[in-house]
Amino acid sequence: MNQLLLILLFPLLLTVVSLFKGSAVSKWAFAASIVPLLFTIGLINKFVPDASTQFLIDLPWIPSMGIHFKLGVDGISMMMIILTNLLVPIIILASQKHKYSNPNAFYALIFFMQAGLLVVFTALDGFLFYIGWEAALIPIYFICALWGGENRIRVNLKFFIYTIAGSLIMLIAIIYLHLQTPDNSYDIASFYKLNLPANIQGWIFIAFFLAFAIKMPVFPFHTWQPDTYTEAPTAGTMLLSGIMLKMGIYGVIRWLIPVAPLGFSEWGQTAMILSIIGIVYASVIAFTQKDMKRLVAYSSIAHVGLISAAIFAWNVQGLQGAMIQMLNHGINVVGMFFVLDIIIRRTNTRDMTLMGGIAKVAPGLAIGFLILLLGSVGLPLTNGFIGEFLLLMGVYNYNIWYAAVAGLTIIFGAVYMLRMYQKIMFGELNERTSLFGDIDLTEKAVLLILCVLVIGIGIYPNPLLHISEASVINLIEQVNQKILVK
Amino acid sequence: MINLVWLVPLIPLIGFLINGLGRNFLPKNLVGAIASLAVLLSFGISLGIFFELNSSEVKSFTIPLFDWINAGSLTVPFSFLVDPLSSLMLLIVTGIGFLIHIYSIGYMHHDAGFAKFFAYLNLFIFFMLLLVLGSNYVIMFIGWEGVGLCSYLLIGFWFTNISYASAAKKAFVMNRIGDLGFLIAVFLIYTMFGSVEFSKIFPQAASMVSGDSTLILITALLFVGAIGKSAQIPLFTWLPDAMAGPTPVSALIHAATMVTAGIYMIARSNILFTLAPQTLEVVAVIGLATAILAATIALTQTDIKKVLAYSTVSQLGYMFLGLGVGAYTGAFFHVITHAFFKALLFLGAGSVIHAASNEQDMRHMGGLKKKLPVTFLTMMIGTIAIAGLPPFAGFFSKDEILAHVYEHNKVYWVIGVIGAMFTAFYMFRMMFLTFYGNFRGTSDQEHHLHESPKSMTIPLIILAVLSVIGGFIGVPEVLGGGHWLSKFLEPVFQASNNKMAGLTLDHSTEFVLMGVSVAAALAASMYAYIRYVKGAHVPVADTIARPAFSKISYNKYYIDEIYNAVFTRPLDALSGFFYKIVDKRGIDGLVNGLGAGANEASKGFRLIQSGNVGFYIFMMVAGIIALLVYGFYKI
Amino acid sequence: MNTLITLSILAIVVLYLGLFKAKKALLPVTMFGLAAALGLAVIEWNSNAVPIYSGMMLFDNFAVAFSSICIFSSMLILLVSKDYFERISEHVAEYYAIIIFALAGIVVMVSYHNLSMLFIGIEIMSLSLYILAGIRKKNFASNEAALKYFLMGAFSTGFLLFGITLLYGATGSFDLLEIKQYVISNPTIISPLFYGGLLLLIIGLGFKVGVAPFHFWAPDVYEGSPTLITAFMSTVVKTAGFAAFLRIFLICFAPLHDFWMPPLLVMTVATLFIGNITALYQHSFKRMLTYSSVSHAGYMMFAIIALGTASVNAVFVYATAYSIASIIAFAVLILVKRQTGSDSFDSFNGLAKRNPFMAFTLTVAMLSLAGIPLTAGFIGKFMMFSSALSEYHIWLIVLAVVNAVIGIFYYLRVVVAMYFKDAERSIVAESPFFKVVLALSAIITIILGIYPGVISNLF
Amino acid sequence: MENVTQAMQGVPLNHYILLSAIVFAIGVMGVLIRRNAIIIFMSVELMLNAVNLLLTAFSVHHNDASGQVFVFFIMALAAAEVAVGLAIIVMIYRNTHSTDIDVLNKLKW
Amino acid sequence: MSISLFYLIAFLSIFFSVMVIFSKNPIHSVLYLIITFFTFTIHYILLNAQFLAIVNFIVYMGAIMVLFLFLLMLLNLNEDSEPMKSNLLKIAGVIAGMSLLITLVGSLKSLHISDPVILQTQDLGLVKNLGKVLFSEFLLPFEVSSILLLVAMVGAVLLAKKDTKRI
Repeated sequence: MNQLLLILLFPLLLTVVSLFKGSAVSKWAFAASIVPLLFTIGLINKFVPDASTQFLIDLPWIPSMGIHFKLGVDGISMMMIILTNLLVPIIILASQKHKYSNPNAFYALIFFMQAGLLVVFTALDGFLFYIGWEAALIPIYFICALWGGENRIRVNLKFFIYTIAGSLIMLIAIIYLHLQTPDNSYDIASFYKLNLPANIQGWIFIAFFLAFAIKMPVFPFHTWQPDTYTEAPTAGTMLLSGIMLKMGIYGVIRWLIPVAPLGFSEWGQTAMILSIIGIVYASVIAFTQKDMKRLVAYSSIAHVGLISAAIFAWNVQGLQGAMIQMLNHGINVVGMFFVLDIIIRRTNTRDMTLMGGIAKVAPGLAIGFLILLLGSVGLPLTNGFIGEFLLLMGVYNYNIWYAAVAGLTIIFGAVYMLRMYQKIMFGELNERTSLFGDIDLTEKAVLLILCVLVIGIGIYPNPLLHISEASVINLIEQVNQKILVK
Repeated sequence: MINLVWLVPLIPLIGFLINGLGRNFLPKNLVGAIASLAVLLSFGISLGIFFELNSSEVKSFTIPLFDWINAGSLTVPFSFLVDPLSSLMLLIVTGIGFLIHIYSIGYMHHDAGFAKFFAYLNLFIFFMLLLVLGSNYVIMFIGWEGVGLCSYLLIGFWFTNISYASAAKKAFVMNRIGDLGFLIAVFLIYTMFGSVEFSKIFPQAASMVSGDSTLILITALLFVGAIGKSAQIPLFTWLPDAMAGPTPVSALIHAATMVTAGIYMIARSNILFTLAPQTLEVVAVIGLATAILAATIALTQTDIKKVLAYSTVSQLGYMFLGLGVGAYTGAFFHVITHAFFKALLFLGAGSVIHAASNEQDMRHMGGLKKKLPVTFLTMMIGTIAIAGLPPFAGFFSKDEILAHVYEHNKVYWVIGVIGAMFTAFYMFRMMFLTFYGNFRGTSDQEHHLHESPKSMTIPLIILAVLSVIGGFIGVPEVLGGGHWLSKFLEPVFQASNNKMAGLTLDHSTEFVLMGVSVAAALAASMYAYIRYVKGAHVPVADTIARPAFSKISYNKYYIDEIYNAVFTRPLDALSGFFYKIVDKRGIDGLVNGLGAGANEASKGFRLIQSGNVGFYIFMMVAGIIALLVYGFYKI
Repeated sequence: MNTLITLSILAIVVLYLGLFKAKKALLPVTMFGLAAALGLAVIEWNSNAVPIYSGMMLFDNFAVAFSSICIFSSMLILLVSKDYFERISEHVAEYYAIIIFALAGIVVMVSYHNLSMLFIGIEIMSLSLYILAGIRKKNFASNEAALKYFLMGAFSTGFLLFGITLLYGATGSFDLLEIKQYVISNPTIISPLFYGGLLLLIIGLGFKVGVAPFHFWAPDVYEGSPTLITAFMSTVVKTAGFAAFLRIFLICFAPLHDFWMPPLLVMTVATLFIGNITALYQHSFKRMLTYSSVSHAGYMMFAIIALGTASVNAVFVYATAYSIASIIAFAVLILVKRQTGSDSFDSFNGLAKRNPFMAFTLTVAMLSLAGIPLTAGFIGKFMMFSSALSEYHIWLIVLAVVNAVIGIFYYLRVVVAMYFKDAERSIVAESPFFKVVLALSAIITIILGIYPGVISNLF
Repeated sequence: MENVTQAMQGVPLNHYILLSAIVFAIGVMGVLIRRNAIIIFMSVELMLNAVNLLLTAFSVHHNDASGQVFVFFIMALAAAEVAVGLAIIVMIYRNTHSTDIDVLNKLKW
Repeated sequence: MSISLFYLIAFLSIFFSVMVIFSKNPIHSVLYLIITFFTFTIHYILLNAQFLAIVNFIVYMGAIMVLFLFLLMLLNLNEDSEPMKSNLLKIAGVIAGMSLLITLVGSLKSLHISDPVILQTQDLGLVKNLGKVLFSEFLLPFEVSSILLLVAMVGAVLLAKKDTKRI
C-alpha cells in the first residue's frame, strides 16, 4: 500500500473509531494520534529530498470532468505533513485537561480535520485541493462553535462564511483554469503548463489570493481571526493558528504563484505591501491588547504577514524561510496558546491586567513560556530566528525598504510579547494569581516537547531546510522562467 | 589549544544547563562552584589560546563546527574565528567574568534565586563568547541577541518589582531596535560580498574604493546595531535603567563586556568602516555627543549606580569617538582598561550597597572609608584610573584616543577634554560623597555597616591591580613604551591602517595634549574635593528645587519623558486607534456591515412578497411586459 | 412508456383500494407500484429509444434519468407519509392516487416529444398540485395556498398556451423535431411569432419552476401547503419542471441561444438574489426552505443559460442533490412540527442533544443545500459553476458566489439552533420509516459528495 | 356554410392575431383588476379562448388539423380546470364565506 | 360583406369581453362571457372549424358557463357584493393590460404574414378529419388527457365534498 495513502486514510479511520469509542477517548486519541506521526517518520525515511514528486497516487475520480484523486509529496508537501502530524498529537495532548462534553465527537472532528489538511497539503488536483480545503474547514467550524466561548455562534459564523466566501472565489478560478486546459484536466501540472494572457492571470491571482489571504489572514482580510481565536476552545485555536492558516501559505506557494506567474508579477507587489502593512498594523494593535488570546492572535497576523511577504518576494531564502517558519510558527503558536490556556484555566480570565507575579508561583511555566515567547520573537538559537532571518532576507532581496518596514516586527514583536510576559508573569501576586499552582506532569511534558523543538530547530535547522530546498528551488526556477519569457 | 576553542563557550553552557536544571536541589556552594569553575575553565583555555596565538605565525584561525543555515546560495556555517582581537576579548570576558562570578557568590548569597542567577550568568558568558568568537556576522548576531536576552533576564532578575521588569523590557526593546539595523546590514553585506563570513568579506572589502554608498549604508546600519547595544545616543536610556539588576550584573554586562560589543563589532569590521569615512564621522560625532551628554547627566546623579551607569555611557562614547577617528587600537585599548576599572567600580559600588543595606542613594551615605577600607581603596584606584590620571590604566587608553581626536578635529578634542574633566569631577564627587564626611543614613544602616566578605573583596583587589597595571600593555612610543597591544592587534587592523595615515603628531604635541588632559582631570578632582570634602556639600533632596542646569541634568534631560511622549504614547494611542477605530469600526465594521446590510436588505426585500395575489400577478405581468419589450427590441 | 402505464394503473388501483377501505395496503401497494415503475424506467436505460406514438414521446436516457429520480424521490417522500395523511382526512387513498397521477404527469413532462404532451403533462401535474395544496380543507393556510397556486397557475397556463400557439403559428407543428428543423433551416428569417412564442413559453415554464419574477407563488404556496406536499412540490415537481424546461431548450432552441440567454440571465440573477436575500430574514424554517427552493431554481437555471451537453448532467446532479437534501429537511421538519407545533428555527433548539441522528442528517442536508464540499450539493453547484463558466459567464458566477455565501448564513442557522442552542425538550419520536428515509438520504448525499462519478456522467 | 367560409378568405392572419391578443389582454386585465376569484377565473377562461381562436386560425392558415386538435385538448383542460378551480373556490367559500382573493392574505413575507 | 362580418363579430367579441371584466354583477359577467363565447363560436364557423364550433358551444357555453352560473347562484353571489379594488389599482391593471397588449403585438411587429387566411382543404375542421388526426397522431395525448380529467374529477370531489373529520 502506498505509504502516503496510509497516512491519509489513517486519520479517517481514527475519525470513525473515535466516534464509536467508548470511554477514555481522550487518552486513546492521543495514543492513536502518535501513529500518523510514526508513519510520517517512515515517510521521511523513504523520502528523497530532490525536486521530484514522490509517493504518487493517481486514481480516476470523476473521469468525465477530468478530476483525479491525485496526490503526491515533494519537499514542500513533506514539510507540511510533518507540521500537521507533529502538531496534532501535541494539540490532542494539550486538550487532555479539558473536560469537553461529548469528547468522541471532539476528537473525531480533529482527526477528520487532520485528514482534510493532509489532503490539502498533498493534493495535485485542483478539485481535490478544493475538497480538502473545505473538508478541513467544516470540522474546525464545529469544534469552535460547539466547544467555544460565549460569542462562539456569531463569531464562528462570521469565520465560516468569510473563509467560504474566499474559497468559493478560488473555486471559480480553479474551474476557470480547468476549462482552459487542453486536456480537460484539473491536474496541477496542466495548470502549470497553461500560458494564459497576463490580464487573465491577474484575475486568477486575485481570486486565489483572496482565498488564501482570508485564510492566513493578510490585512485587511483578518478581522475574523482575533475573534475566532479568542472564542475558540484551545484545541480549536491551536488547530486554526498552528496548522490551518498554513493552508493559505501553502496555497500561495503551490497554487497561487506557479499557476499565475504573470498575475504574480503584476499583483505580487500589492500583495506584498498588504502583507507588510499587516505586520506593522497587527503589531501595533497588539501593543495595547488586554486579552491575551487576542494579543497572540494579532501577533499571529503579524508573523504570518512576514511569511507571506517573504513568499511574494519569491526567492530561495524567502521561500525556505517560509517553509521552516510555517513549522516554527506552528510550534510556537501552539505552545503559546497552550500556555495561555493553562493560565486562563487557572485564573478564569483572559485579561492579563488582572494577573501578575505568576513566575513566582509557577517557575516551570515561566521558563516554558519564556522559551516559546523567545521563539516567537525570533531570538537566535530558537526556531523563530531561523525563520525570521531567512524571511527578512527574502524580503530584503526584493526591496530593502520593505525589509526595513517588515523588520519592525523584530522590535514590535519584542514589545508586545514582553509586555504580555511582564503583565502575566512579573510583578507582585494578587488574589487572583496567588493560588496559581505550578504546572503538572502532562503540562510539563507538552511544554518540554515544545521547548525542545523550539531550541532544537533553532540550533540545527539544516535537516529541515534540506527537505524542501530542492523543491523550492525548482518551483522558483519554473516561475521565473515564465515571468522572464514575457 | 586553538582547536579546542569550541570548549570555551561550551563549558559555560554546560554550567548553565547544570545549574538551570538543578536549581531546585543543588546546594548553593556547589552552584557557585560549578558556575565559577566553568568560567575559570574557559578562562584557562582562553589563556592557552592566547599564548598559542601569540607565538603562532598565522594570526587567524577559523574553526568550523557545522553548517547552520543553508538556503540556496546562502550558507551560514557555525564556525569560530580565533584571532588577536577575539582572543583578547575571550580573556576579558572569561577573566572578568570569572572574577564577577566569584564576587557574586558573596554578593548573592542571601538571594532566593541564587542558582538561577548563576545559571543566567553562565548563559550570558556563553552568548558573549559566541558573539566574540563567531566567524561570521550571523553567529555574531546570535551572541549579540543572546547577550541581550541575558541582560533582559538579569535586569529583571527581581521581577516582582514591576519597574525592574519594565527596565528589563526597555533594555531588550532598545537593543532590538539596534538589532534590526544589524540584521539589515548583514543582508546588505551578504548581497554585496556573497557571504557573511569575515574571512570572505574583509579581503574583498580591502580592495574596494573608499566612500562606496553601499558600504556607507552597511556601516551606518552596523553602527545602528552598535548604538543599541552600546547605549549611544539616541538609544542610551536603557543602560541607566538597567542598573535595576543585581550589581555584579551591572559590572559584568553593563560595563565590562556586553555594552562593549558594539565597539568590538566595529573594530572587527574596521575595514568596512575605514572605507566609509562618512560613517566614521557620524560615529565620532555620536560618540562625542554621547560622551559629553552622559557626563553632564552624571554630574548631578545621586544614585551611586546611576553615576556609574552614565559614566559607562560616557566612556562608551569615548570609545566610539576613538573608532570614529580611526583609533581602532585605542578604542579597543579603552575597552580593555574600561573593563578593568569599570568592573572594579561597579563591584565596589556593589560592596558599598551590600554594606549599606541596599542603600543606593549617595545622599544617605558618607564616611564609609573607615568601615570599608578595602572597598574604598580599590574604588579609589578605579576612580583615578577612570579619571585618566597617569600611570593608571585609563590614562593610556584615553590619551591614545584623544591624541587621535586631536589630529582629526581640534574641536572634538576640546569637547573630549571637557568631557574628561567632567568624568574626573563626577567620579571624585561620587567617591567623596560615599566615603568621606559623616554617615548620613539611618542608624540601623550604620550599625550594619561592614566590610564585604573575602569572595567579594578579592575580585576587587585583583581588578584594582589590573586597573593599575592594565595600561602598560599599550604604553605609547612617546612614553618610551612599545605599545604591545598595537603590535598584537596589527593583523586585525592592518588593512585599515594601510588605508589611513598613522598618527603624525610630534612628540611635543603629544606631551602637551597629555598634560592638558591630566591637568584638566586634576583640576576637576580638586574642585570636587573642595566642594564635597571641604565644603561637605550634599546634593539636595528631590523635593527641593534645583537650578536650571542642575535640574535638567538631574532629570537626564527629560529624555525618557520625551521618548515617552514621542514614541511610546503615540504608539499606544495609535494602537488604540487601529484597534478600536480602524479594525473594529472600519474593517470589521465593513465586514459586519455586509452581513447586516444583507439582513437589512432581507427585511426590506421580503416585503415584496406581500401575500396579495393581485400584486403577484401584477408583478408577473410587469415581468412579462419587460420580457416582451426585450423581444421587441431584439427581433 | 411502461412506467407511465404502470403509474396510471397504480393510481387507479390505489383509488380502488380506497374504495374498499383497504387502508393498510395503501402504502405498501404504492411503494411496490412505484418500485415497479422505477424498475421499468431504469431498464429502458440506453435502449436507444426513438420517438413513439407518432413522435409524441421519447423515452430516452434523459427521460429515464429524470423519471427515475422523480419516482425515487417520491418514494422517499411517501415513505415519510406514513400516518401523515391519516391526520388530515379519511380520504387517504385519493391523496396517494393524486400524487401518483402527478407523477404520471411528470413522466409525461420529462419524456415529451411534442408540445401537446408537454402541455398535458404540465397540466396533469399542476392540477394534481392545486388539489394537493388544498387538502387541509379547514386550514386557512392550505386554502390560501391552493387558491393562490390555482389562480396564478391558471393564469400562467394562459401564457404557456399562447406561447405554444405562436410557436405553432410560426412552425406549423407541435413536434419538437420539426420545430428544431424550422430553427435550423431558417436561421435568418425566423418569424417574430416564433420569438414571441419562445418568450411566452419561457414565462409559462418559468412559472412552473419558480423563476423570478414568476416565483411569487412559490413561497406562499410552499408555506401554506401541508409540509409533505411542500416536500413533493419543491423537489419532484421542481426537478420535473427543469427537465421539461431543459428538454425543449436543448432540442429546439439551442441555436437561438443569443436571443433567449440575456433575459434568462437577468431572471436567474434576480431569482438568486430574491431567493437568498429574502430567506435570510425568515423566522420559520419552512418558509426559509421555500425561499431556498426559489434560490436553487436560480442555480439550476445556470445549466440552461450555459446550454450544452453538460447541462443535462448538471441539472440532473443538482436536482438529485437538492431533492434528497430537501427531503431530509422536510422530513425532520414534519417531525419537529408535530412535536412543537411550530416550524420556526427556535423549535429546532437543542435537537442535537436528544436526537443526534436526526440532527446529524439535517446538518448533512443543510450543508448539502449550502453547497459545502463532501456533500452532493457541492457537486451540483460545482457542475453548475463549471457549465456557466464554460460559457464565460464570470459575473454570473461571481454573483452566484455572493449568493452562495448568503445561503450559508441561513442554512447554518438551523444547524446553530440544533447544536449550539439549548432548550428543554423531549425526544422527538422517529418512526422506522423516517429513520430509513433520513439515513438513506444522508448516505446518498454523502456518497454523491464523495464519489459523484456514479451519476455525474450519465449523459 | 360554404358561402360564409368562402367569404372569409379575405381576412388577414394578422387580424386574427390582433383579435386574439386583444381578447387575451382583456383577460389579463380582468385578472388584474378584479378581486372576485370567480371573475378572475372567468378572465382566465377568456384568455384560453383567445388562444383557442388563434390556434384555429393558425390551423387553417397552415392547413394543418393538429392545431384544432390542440384546441380540443385545451378545452379538456379548461373543463378540468374549472372543475378543480370551482371546487377550490367552494372549499374556501365554506371557510371564509367570501370569494374575495384578498381575504386570504396570511401567507406573506 | 363577409369580411366585414368578421370585423363585426370581432368587435362584439372585444366588446363583450370588456363587459365581462367591467360589469359589477358577477351574474352579468357570466352572461357576457357566454355571449363572448358565442361570438367565438361564430369565429370558428367562419374558419370552417365546425367541430370546434360545436364543441365550444356545448362544452363552454353549455357546461362550463353553466357551472359558473350555478356556482354563483349556489354561493349567492348574484348581487354586487364584490369589494372593488381601488381605482388606482384598476387603472394600473388596465394600463398593465394595455401595455401587455402593445408589447405582445409589438413584439410581433415585423410580422409579414399579412396574407389572408385561406382555407386550403374544405374539410379540415370537420369531425371526420379531426377524428383521424386525433386518433392516429394525437392518440397518446388523447389517452393521457383522460388522466387529466380523472384527476380533476377525483380532486373536485375531494375538495368540494364537506369533510366531516376535523383537522
